Amino acid sequence: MFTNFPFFPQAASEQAGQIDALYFFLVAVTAFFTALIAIMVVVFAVKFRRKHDDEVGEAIHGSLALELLWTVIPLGITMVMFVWGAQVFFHMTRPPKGAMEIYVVGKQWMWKAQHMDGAREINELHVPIGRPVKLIMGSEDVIHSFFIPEFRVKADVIPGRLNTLWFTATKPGRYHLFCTQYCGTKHSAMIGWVTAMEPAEYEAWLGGGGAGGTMADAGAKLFQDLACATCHLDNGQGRGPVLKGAFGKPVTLQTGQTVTIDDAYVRESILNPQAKVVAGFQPIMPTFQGLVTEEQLLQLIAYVKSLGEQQGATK
Amino acid sequence: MSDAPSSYQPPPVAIHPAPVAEHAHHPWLQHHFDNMEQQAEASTLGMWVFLVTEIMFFGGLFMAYLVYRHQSPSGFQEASHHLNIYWGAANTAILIVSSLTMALAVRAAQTSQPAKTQVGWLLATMGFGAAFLGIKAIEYYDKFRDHIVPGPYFQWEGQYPKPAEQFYSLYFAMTGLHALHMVIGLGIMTVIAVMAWRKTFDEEYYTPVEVAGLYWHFVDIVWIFLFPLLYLIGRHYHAG
Amino acid sequence: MSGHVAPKSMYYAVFAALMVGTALTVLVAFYDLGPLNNVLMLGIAMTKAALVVLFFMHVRWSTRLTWVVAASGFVWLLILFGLTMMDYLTRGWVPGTWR
Amino acid sequence: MDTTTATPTLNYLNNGYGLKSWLLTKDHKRIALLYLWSITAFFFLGGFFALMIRLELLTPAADLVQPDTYNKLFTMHGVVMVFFFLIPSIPAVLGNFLLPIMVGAKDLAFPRINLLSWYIYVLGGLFTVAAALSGGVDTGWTFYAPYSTSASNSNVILAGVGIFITGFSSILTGLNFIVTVHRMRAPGLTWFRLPLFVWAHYATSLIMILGTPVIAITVLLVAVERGLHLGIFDPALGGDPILFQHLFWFYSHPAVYIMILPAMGVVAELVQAFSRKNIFGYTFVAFSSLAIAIIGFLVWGHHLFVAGQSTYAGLVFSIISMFVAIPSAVKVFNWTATIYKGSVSWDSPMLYAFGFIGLFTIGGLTGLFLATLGMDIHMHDTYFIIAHFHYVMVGGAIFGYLGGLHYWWPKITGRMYPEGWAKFAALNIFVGFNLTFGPQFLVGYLGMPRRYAMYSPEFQVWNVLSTAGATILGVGYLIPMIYFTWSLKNAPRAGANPWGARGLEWEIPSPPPTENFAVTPVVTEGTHQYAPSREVGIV
Repeated sequence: MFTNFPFFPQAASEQAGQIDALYFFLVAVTAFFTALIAIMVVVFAVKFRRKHDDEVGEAIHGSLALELLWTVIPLGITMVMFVWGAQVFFHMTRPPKGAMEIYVVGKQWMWKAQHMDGAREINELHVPIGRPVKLIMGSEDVIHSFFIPEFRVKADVIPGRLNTLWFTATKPGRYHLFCTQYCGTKHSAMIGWVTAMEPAEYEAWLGGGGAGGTMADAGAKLFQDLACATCHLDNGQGRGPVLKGAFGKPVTLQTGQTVTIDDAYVRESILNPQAKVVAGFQPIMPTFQGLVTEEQLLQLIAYVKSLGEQQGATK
Repeated sequence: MSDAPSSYQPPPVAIHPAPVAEHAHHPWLQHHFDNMEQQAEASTLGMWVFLVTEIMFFGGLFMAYLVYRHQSPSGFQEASHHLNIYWGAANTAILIVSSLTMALAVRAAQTSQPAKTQVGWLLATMGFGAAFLGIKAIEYYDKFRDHIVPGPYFQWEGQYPKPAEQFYSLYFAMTGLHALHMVIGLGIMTVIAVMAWRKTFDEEYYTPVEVAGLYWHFVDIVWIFLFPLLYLIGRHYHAG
Repeated sequence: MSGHVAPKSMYYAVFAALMVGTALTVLVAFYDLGPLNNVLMLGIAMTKAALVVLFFMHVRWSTRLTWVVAASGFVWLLILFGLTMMDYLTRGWVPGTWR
Repeated sequence: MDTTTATPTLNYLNNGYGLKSWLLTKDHKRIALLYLWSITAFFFLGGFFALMIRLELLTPAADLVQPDTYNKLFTMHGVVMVFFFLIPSIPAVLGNFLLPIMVGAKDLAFPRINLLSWYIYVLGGLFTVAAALSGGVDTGWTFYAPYSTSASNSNVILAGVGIFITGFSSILTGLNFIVTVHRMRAPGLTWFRLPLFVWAHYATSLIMILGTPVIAITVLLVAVERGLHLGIFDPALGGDPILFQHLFWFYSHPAVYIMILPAMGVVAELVQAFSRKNIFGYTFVAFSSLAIAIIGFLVWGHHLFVAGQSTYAGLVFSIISMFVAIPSAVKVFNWTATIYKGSVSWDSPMLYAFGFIGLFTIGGLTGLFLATLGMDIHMHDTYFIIAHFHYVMVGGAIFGYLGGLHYWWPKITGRMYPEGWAKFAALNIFVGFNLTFGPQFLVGYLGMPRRYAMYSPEFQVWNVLSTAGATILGVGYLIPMIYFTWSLKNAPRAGANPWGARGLEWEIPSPPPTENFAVTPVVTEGTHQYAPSREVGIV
């Protein structure tokens, strides 16, 4: 029955090594201090055990030197933990430029993934090894959390906003995908598999998927169907800002602030158009809250993003 | 097992004087206090500590207000426009007057003035408190009439229906909690007024009036912040 | 027992100050002073609260312990506001991270 | 067994009989016993839920109970254990009984409010039990929005109101303690002569009064949002679920210090009494309690590292979380140093203290894993965190509670208890506890998420070990229950000071008279000074 006694998850991503190194350091510190305290307690308790009933202990009131010692040493060690942990955290929360993007939607109780070229999967995620992959994630209902133990990555998937997570898989194989934020009855069934493949295999797999065009194509169709195109004209004469070439660039708002047009900004502008209106335009765009699903939102974002890239290429 | 695990008996850490005959106590001194001063100090400190918990209790709502005001400033501005500044200002003034009469009620007890004077100030305080609640009721009625009570029947004509609904969620939560405190305050004042009528309070013993006063002033302070936050911020955009 | 008995005139003076503050804060609301509006409104509210606490609630004549207790409420409120807003106000400070 | 048959003197137990004399009592000692009975009932209720959880997790499939039932089991386990056992346990039972005696007072400052707090606790408990009986709650004890506000179709409102109500019981207890310590200390009892138990309870009370109101308003908002569809936390209504997490953890992180600080106070008493030696570094231990209480309010954001909090806020919360480890480390080292050159007895309360020191060290250090930013990404919401907080909450808080209950049992009841059985139970609980929660560290790092009714087969071996441990632990809890009950009538009577300990509570009869002290004592010394003082040190 119990053929395996696993102590340690596989390390199948570039990040896993960093996390494991930090883990071993923390385990070493824990083991050292636990052993130190346990040995002291046992040795003192045995050596100074009560010999006769009237015996009392010595009156020792303390030592400032010792107090400073066991204040400063733990402080130093915890600061090492903090700095090291912060370094790893920075590395893990900032996706490298040019990472391959995949959109993920969590809903009770499944994971839906959509690749840029249009391939869709449910409770499965195929990724190439050796290449940074950035997941842009949204939720349709409650908070979920996307966790791949073998990659040591995790991020909450929160309704009403987009979160990102990135990794570079290093070893081909099939790995667990878990939801770790409690999300209702079938929380423990909101699981799946991540398949890491050689890049060539991945390309072949993509070729086999993706009927119905790329994500941007789907977004372009929505863009027409929802009549976005009547205001967002390419010639600058429309009632809405020109979207061509806009993505990824800073823009000045009515309030005088400057924001960069990214996934989160596009999403917010579709659902809550009045929140950040571009300078020189009227706040007349209607909200699309409730009219588009989280998945369609992501397709629209992918389309707007593709418009930005078009322009960038011709520059 | 032995009768007791240890026969060793260390010396005591305190001197335990033998009981002596009871001498006369103030009738309102509780048995576990040494004297009236200790009792009064304990009661006022207790009320202050309680007021700290009240600050944190309202604090959760103020926190929510702060976050959502930060997230949709224009929406909150638009929503606040529906509130009537004059009702709000009148209520602020009424509460300040009630705080004054409360302070004078405490002073009347402190200086052993006749029960009639004490009760008079207390009744005045209660009257102004009731007036505040009356105006609040009129304001609430207006909201019901205009369908700006959050929920399925909420209607908003302006640009920002969502933030407006949120504003009114917070408006009702904050002013509702405040009004509940006023109602409780009126209950406390009734008890205090009856005690005062029975000539309970004089310069020797006036802790209950003082403690009730602390509570009343605190409720006043909450309104001092609620008024500008809900009614005033951002009004000039439309008031001109 | 004996607490501090303040003269009636003081209570009336504090009351007058509170009323003036209320009038002022309403008045200010009708003029566009930019960010100064909010500063003034909160400043007036805090001044009024301080007057009530110090005089009506007798903290002016109370023990240091009462001062500490009264202050602790506001300090903890600031902890709650400060650290929570620290999150909201710094979203997206580190490029490429969550907003 | 009963050696003394002389008529007992008048004490708080025989001063009035009948239900009314208990239900309307204003005596802090009787109220402590009312709390003892009610929290024991809730402890075994929560324990039953725990046992069901462990039995279900024996196999990877959801075969004993359906996932839906499982979700309700862990929610009720968390709610009952946190709000109805751990938070009131030591303060409301041992603190209520001992704090007035330790400061030389006849009662707490507000006896009626003290009784009221028990009734409020019971009322909140009834709401929660009603929620459980009428179908249960399935949100997890954390009540995260928007699941709690819109998605769940269980009795969230009922349970939320129960927690809201119980919060006030905790606030009133804290208020009473603070005023009592400030205003009711006996003459000569300066702050630096106070027992460390009192310091710990004072620090705990600060958290109770400053934090509890925030959770009260937060769960109330959840209930209101559910009932009236106000848009406070649900993004579909324009709310912000992260705000819920900020408000929730503003209380609920400090709340773990409500649970552990009193246990630290108990352990300080145990270590001194059973080493017959004053604490090493009194001022450091005393102030470390305050430091934990205050710094504890600045660290809540470490629960939000993967929740979309800003990176900058993550950094700040991480470094402050590191700081809270320092006063905890100071305490552990000082307790250990106290045993050095003591006269150490191995009586059962001391066994719990030994266990506490070791297990709290593990629990505290594994907390640092979770405060370390990069590490938490992998650990968050896995079984590692379950193991961590059970090491602190069971290995810490419950060990402290049981140690304290044994130590003061003779004072509370006037009877001893069978020491052999007590030693056996302590060992049993220690072994069962480590077997239950030790494997969870490993399965957590392997990646098993928390709150899973079904799990991958490769995690099974650790779960089987854990369930085996839980069975041993469950038996371990029953043994003291049995011999304590037995001792009430059958065990030998205890003298005023059966342990030979120094402290005000050991200078009055066991059980104490209703008013504790006939005349207010005049304190001349700090606690637990056994040998004549001499200055020693490495300095």
